[in-house]
Amino acid sequence: MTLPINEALILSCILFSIGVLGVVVRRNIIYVLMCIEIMMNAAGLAFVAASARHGSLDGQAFFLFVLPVAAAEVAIGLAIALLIFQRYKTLDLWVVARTKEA
Amino acid sequence: MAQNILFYLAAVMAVATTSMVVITRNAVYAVLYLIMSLFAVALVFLSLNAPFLALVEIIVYAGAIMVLFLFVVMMLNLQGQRGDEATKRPTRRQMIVPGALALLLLILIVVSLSAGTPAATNAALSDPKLLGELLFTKHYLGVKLSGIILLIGTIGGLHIGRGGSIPSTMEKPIDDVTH
Amino acid sequence: MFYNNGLPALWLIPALPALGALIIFIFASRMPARAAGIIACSAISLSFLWVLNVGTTLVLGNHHHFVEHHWNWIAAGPFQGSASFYFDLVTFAFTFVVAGVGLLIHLYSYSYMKGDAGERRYFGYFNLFAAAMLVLVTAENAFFMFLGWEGVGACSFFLIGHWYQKSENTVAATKAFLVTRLGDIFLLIGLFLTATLVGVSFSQQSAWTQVATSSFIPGFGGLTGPQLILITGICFLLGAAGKSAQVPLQVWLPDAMAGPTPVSALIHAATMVTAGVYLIARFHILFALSPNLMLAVAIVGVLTAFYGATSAFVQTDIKRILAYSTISQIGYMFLGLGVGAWSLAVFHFFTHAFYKALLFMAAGTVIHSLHNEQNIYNMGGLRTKLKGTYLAFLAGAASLAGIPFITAGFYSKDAILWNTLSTKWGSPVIYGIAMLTALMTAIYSFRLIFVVFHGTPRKDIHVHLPDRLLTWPLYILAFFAIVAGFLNLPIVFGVTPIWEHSFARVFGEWQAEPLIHSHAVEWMALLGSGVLALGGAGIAWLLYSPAKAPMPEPAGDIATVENNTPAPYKAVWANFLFHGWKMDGFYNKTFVRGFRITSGVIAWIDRVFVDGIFEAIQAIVRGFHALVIFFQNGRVSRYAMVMLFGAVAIITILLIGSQR
Amino acid sequence: MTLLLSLLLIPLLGTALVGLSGWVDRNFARVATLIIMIVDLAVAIILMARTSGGPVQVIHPWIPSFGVSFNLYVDGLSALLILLTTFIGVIAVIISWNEIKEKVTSFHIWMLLLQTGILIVFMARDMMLFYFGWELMLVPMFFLIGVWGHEEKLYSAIKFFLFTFTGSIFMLLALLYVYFQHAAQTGVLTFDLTQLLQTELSATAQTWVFLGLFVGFAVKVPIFPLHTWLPDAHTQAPTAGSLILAGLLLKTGVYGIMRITIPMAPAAAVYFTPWIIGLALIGIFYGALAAYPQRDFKRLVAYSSIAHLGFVILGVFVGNAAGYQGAVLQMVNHGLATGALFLIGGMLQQRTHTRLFEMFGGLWRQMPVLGGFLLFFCFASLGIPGTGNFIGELYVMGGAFTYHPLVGALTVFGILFAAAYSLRIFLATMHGPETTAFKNLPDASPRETLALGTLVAALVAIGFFPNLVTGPLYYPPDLSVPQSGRATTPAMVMPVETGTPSPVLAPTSPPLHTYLLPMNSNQLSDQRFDIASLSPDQQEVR
Repeated sequence: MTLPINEALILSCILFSIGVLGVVVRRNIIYVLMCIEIMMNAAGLAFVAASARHGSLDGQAFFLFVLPVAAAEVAIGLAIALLIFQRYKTLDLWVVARTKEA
Repeated sequence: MAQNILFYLAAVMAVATTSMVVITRNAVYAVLYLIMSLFAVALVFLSLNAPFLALVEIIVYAGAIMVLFLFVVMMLNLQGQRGDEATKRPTRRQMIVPGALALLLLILIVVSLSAGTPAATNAALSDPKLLGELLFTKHYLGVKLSGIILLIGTIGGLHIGRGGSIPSTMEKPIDDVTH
Repeated sequence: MFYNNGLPALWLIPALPALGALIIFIFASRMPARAAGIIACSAISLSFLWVLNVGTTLVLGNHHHFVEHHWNWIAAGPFQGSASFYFDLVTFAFTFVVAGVGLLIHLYSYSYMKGDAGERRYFGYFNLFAAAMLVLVTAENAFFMFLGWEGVGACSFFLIGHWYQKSENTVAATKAFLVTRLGDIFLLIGLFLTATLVGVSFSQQSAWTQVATSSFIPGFGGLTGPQLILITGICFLLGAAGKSAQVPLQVWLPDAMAGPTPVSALIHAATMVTAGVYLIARFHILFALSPNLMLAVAIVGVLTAFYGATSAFVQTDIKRILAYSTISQIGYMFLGLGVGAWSLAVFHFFTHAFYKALLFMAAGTVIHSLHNEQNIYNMGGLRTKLKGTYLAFLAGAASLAGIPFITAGFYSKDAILWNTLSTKWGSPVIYGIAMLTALMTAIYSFRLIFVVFHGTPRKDIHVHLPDRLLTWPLYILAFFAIVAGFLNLPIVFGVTPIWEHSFARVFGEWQAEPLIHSHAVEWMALLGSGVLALGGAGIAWLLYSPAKAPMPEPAGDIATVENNTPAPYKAVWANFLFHGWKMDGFYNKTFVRGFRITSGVIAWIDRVFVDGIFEAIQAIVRGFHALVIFFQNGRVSRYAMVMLFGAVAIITILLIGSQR
Repeated sequence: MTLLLSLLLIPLLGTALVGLSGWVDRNFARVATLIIMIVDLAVAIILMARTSGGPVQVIHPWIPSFGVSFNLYVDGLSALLILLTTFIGVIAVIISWNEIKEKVTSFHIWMLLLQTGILIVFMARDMMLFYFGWELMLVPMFFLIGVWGHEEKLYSAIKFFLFTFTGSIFMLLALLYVYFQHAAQTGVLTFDLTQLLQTELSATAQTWVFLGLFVGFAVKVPIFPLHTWLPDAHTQAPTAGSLILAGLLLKTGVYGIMRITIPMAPAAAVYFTPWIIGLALIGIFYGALAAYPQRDFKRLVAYSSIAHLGFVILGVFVGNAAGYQGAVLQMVNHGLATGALFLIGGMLQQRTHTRLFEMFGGLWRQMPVLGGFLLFFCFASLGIPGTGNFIGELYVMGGAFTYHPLVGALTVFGILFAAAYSLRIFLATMHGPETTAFKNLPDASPRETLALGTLVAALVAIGFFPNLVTGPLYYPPDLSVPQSGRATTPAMVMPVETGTPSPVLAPTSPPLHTYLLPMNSNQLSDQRFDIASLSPDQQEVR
């Protein structure tokens, strides 16, 4: 039975592109973080697809490495988001960028 | 054959939910859509003969990370009030350039993949014992490193989240050097 | 220690005043002002005694010269210069004057400068000057002489600018130093050229005679032999003209009167200004090698003499009259050199030193007793009040004018005039101008006598009687001004001229051989110049006798003010002569202003253009900075976009790369 | 051999001592630095005596893989410049005794580091070590100007740093090119100058190497178009800073040209000589003319040092014994005379807090001793005989005349303009009606008189005994290159002018560049003239 490897890779690209789109377009920091999660997830998918293609488990092992990176990244990202919210009372990145430090 | 149907189903679901994440105005909806997208990806893992990873994804990704997201969203009560600039849906105009770039990226990757060699058939079943063995022999270093990354994540989160005020973002840049 | 193998050490002559100067400078603050004067006078007197000692050993022992080598000072490839001394008859004449007259002037200034604020500084530099001048005249080679040459220039700068509070003195001192320095530069170029031609050592004359006798003279650096000699000669002439205030470079001497009178007496009458004569006398072989060089020297000499006489004729400041007369008399010396009468030029220097120093010091006494009044038209009738000074002044002026048979001036000037007429290098035209100048010299010297001493005092200034130190040196010099002439009585008197005979050994076959031998013509010339002198005195009596001494009416228009000295005459020609043929103004307008403008422009160019290039580079870099900063505006999404763009670009490149 | 290392280690380790003593009490730092400097001076004097016997060399491997070795080589020229460095170092510390009030310890630490840097430059035989020393010099001087300078200190410090740094990049480029060329030809990776000099360089390669090195050093010298950093750096530097900047840093540029640029690319040097002589002449007149109208004391002196350095470069490139000795003499004299002028400028600024001439005037009555010193140094800087400058200029002029009479004549005219600005320095400050701005300024203190007195003594000593400086030099300088070394240099071997002058040397008007002829090293040693020739021996003119 042929696994839908190619299709999986294409799917991961699509998800990755949507993630990128989200990061670039959205102005709320939470959305940006989420989109980064999407990209991470797409990358993981690609890993698994690759391992399926080459028949070795390395790819899947790598997916397991992707997870902690994503987890750590979110942890810190959200912490920063909290602080930004605390300091600027808004999560809108454009507003934050414009208020130059006195 | 069954995998393919499952795969296509999951794929459509994944794409739909992720795009909804990007589009929705309400933060909570976005998180939920993201969770559904993770489920879809888990299904894809199943279709790729990696049941262990599918479960891991659901437990770790959906379970832990998304819960954290949900927690933060709830805390900051981003209910997507009307008129709040932060959650406003990006306008059409803003979408054009990034959209084009994302599309271009997609096409490029697809083009490069299609030139690839035909798929191998004998997909190895992702057996947790084999995987565990592999992890602690060949990728032992990787495991250690991800352990460290997690440690960094926790410390970082703690330190920053401690509420200590971030020093003003940037010290006044050295004034203009010339007279 | 002062005698090596029987001969007296030469280094002692300049060393004594140098030591005096050193002591004065080092212990200046810890010694009373008068002590400086005493140290200075004792140093110069010891030096004078030592000069006499060395001179007598030289003359009595019938040596040609002494050479004393000390250490190897300059060894710049072909240019050698060792610190060594040379003493022959010419040096004896010059050292005798420098040390002898110098001693008298030191004594004179001991009382003249009493109570002056910078007295220690004055005597220090006075001794240093004497040391430098003695080094100049006793150096064995030209580079060591150059040490004295520039030292003398520096000391004249210090001493002219002695009363430095007034800025005119500073301007005068700077002008003196820079103009003489310009002369020094030509001298240095000349030295480098001769160094490659015949070497610059005075004791090793072998190379000189070898070049002189050989038919072919080696060229150097693209110049043929005769061309090289001509250029070197011109350089030496300009160098000498700079230091001895001859026509092209004489503008500094009249302004140098800003210094104290003893300074003018020693430096600007007796010693420093005659350094040019010494230089040409030393390099006489070089000059004798090309006839048109000799002509050049003669022309410069006679022209300067004429220039000096005409300007002195109209001056109103007593010291400026003497300054212009010094220029004129040195012109005569150059004329003597130009016609090949080397020893007579030195003789004229010898006599001139006495009566010119006498005139300056007498003028100093007059000024001192009239409380620093220098305008002769404010004086008058001093004959009765300052009798002694009057008599000394009269002797000096008579000698300057050349009153026949009794004054030294007559013999030395007449000898030069006779040689101008009779030798192969001389020419009747030059002789004519020289005689005319002699007449004018007589006129202005006696004008000085009548206006200052005769008649009734124009202003009732209380005459403060000078003390003995201000008058005794005058009498000694007056004696010499009369007696010195007998050293060189003309042959027609039936007696051998001692000076010319003894100097024949030094200048040897390079003396000018006379063309006219008949004694009758010589007598005619002798009497002619005597008549001219007496005639001049008569004319002066007619013009300036006490009854008719006309007060120069102040000039109406201020137009003829030359570097802030208004011309006192109505007549335009008088003002023209008063300002020294307006050469000083001309130099100011062209060279001085030109220098200032160019330096201003260059400083501006440096600040704007040369620096501007690097400021421009800086501006470009800052431009890039502004460009880059545009992307750094803090909006995170903008960064993401740029990253995306980068990623896409890289992937496309990789793809295209892999396709090919 | 420990002599060389100790020369370097004393100031280097000294910084620790200074740091410590400074921590205890500010003034201890000053005293400690002074002691260190004096000890270093003593070592330099011993070294000077030692090198009269022949060059002293120490080699320790440093980075063997790249062929970089801690290779110190001191011959006559280096020993002389080292002596000058340590001598000026002592004076610099004495002078800044009460001028530097704040951050005293770090000031003295920077001074010691600067000394080490300069000493390394003068001793380094290994090009990488040379480059290390070259950059080490920059940092302390940057801080000396930047922190303790006057009004526009930051601008000048950065300008100084950038100028020299970009210059050193060209230098590094050229050095590396030769390094790799050498490695390609001989397969040996080394930065040792002696071996690098043996690389075969084609004509174009030599041209580029020469230009690279020359530009690198020309910025430092400074030569005409690249000089604009000098006036700013000098005016804004503290007295000790501008003393060392004028006294030593400019000399490292000339030393670099003498020791590295010309031996490395002799044919290119021959080709570019007319251009460089032109630049030098422009520098002389340009420096003098630009100096005259300046309104700032130290800025005027800074421009004047451009003119003096023009003489030095002229001496170096004129290509004969006289020019070379004149260049070295002028380097030493310029260090002493212009250094002293900067000292006096600093003293005046310390007393009156200004450097502008229009504020001064008639100060001689208030400060007779200082006035006397200023008078001496102004006359020294215009080259009055009896001071070393005259001898230096005379040698350079002699060399220029042998090169070509026209060039010689132009050089001689240069000193006329020198007289103009030198007199202006003295007259504007000391002569003229006394200014009402300052009343009874304190005259030179014993400390200042000591410093200036030693400089006067040194200048007069060189003025009357130039053999002190030209003694240890031998000519042509260290060209230990085998005869066949260069393909393109003229093969004629000319009788090299030795130190012993014959009474009258019929001018052989030697061809332009005996200087650049490769002489094998054994021929070098016999034509040296040692210091002993100083004693006045009557008979034969040595």
